[in-house]
Amino acid sequence: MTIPVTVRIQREPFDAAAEAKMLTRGRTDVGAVVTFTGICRGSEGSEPIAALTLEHYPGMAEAEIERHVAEATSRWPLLGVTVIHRYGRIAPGEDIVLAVTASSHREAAFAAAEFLMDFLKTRAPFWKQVEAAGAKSWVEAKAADDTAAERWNAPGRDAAE
Amino acid sequence: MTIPVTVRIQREPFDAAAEAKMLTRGRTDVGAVVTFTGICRGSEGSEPIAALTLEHYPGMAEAEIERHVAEATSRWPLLGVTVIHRYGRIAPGEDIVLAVTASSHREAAFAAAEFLMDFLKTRAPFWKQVEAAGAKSWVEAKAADDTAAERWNAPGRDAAE
Amino acid sequence: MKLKIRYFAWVRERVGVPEEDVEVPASVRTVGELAAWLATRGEEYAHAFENPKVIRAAIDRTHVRPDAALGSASEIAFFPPMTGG
Amino acid sequence: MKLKIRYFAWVRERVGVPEEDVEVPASVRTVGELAAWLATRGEEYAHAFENPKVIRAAIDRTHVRPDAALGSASEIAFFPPMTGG
Repeated sequence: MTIPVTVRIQREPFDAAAEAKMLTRGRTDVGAVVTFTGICRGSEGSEPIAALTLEHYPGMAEAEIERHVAEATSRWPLLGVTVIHRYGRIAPGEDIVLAVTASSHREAAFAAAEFLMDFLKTRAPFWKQVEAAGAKSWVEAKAADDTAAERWNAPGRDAAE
Repeated sequence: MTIPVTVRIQREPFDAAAEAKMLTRGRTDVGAVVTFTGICRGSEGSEPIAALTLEHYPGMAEAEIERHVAEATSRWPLLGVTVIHRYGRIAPGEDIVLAVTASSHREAAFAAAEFLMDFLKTRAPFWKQVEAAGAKSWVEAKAADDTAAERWNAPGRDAAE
Repeated sequence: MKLKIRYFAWVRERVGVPEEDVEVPASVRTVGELAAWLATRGEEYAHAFENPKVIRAAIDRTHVRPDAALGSASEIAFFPPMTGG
Repeated sequence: MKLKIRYFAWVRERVGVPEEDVEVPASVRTVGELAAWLATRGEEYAHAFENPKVIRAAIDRTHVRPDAALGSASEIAFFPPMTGG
């Protein structure tokens, strides 16, 4: 079955509600929609930050996300997936990333949204730079994010669980 | 810490996007928002349905959801929670239930939203009646929903995992 | 002991009323005993409570098990397993 | 062998250019060997590749490990661990 899949890398803000609506409009097979929105926080640890700047690898970012969306649709009975990742300068309070999953039932929608976010964190070629107190520094990758992504490789972690 | 918590039982439709916005507006400590929307499907199994009618236990429904929201906020570092559950007649394609969780990080927001939905399914005093082919019948509780709720009672299932 | 008893979903449909005030004998001490006693009140009650295993109960709007004591409860509710969400 | 090499994040900052076309000796057969060879091209490269363990690579926009053969690759990228999402 072909399901609606949208993957976009863009500088502009997105409208999470409009994107979620697009996955359900005019159909009555969707019973569950999970929307994850990642937002730029105003501090990293205890340090206030002025902004994040996201760099990405054009072409590869889309391809890598599309691969993981394809894997998600093969693992869970999804009825639609939308992933949007912004790049460029993003101020505290602004959205960074959106993942929307639609399915007949909640388990698949939740699992697929978590799966996609875990892989976006560790495999999608984006890099965050923090602007704080006039200085810029690159965000370091977190071991916890690797661990979160690895759990999906454990035997039995799929639609059958 | 007191966080914004909204629990509403209502006949009217809700605006998922506006509810999610309310949890993040004017603050920069939220890094992750998970929005779950449960929608009335147009069929149960292979049978087309005309509508669902949701009956609830006024007073207890609010109290029971508030108890589970309180448990969620004690388990995970949440920054806001909104749960809205509709009752009355709901047509295919219409929203039934909304759970929104906000946190600094995605793990807590995802876990709390799933936790709340698992308990709404099995503990909140709502009952669905299906209208199909002119006849009405009560939806039977699913063992899978009980299993989903029970997993939160396993040792170690908390904020530390 | 006078109790307000509420019924929901198909328990309500079978009993025929959404709620009623009932004078319960003092010998009825638990929620399970109350369900069994209600089942003796007529055909519609017998039908509603024919399978005690699928009946859930709440005392004063809190879920309880069948062995829960009625104590000083003011409102008891009986209903099928929940199907919300 | 002529290759387009791209750099991202602090690897790009240290190298000083976002991409370049480089003539790579035939003896360089894997991505790891390419990183080691690049590190010999000057101080800025030595700095960028000083800790091979934290350098990630892609061949033609697909993640690869250091032992991946360059084969007929046309674009190789080096970057730190990803921090998107």
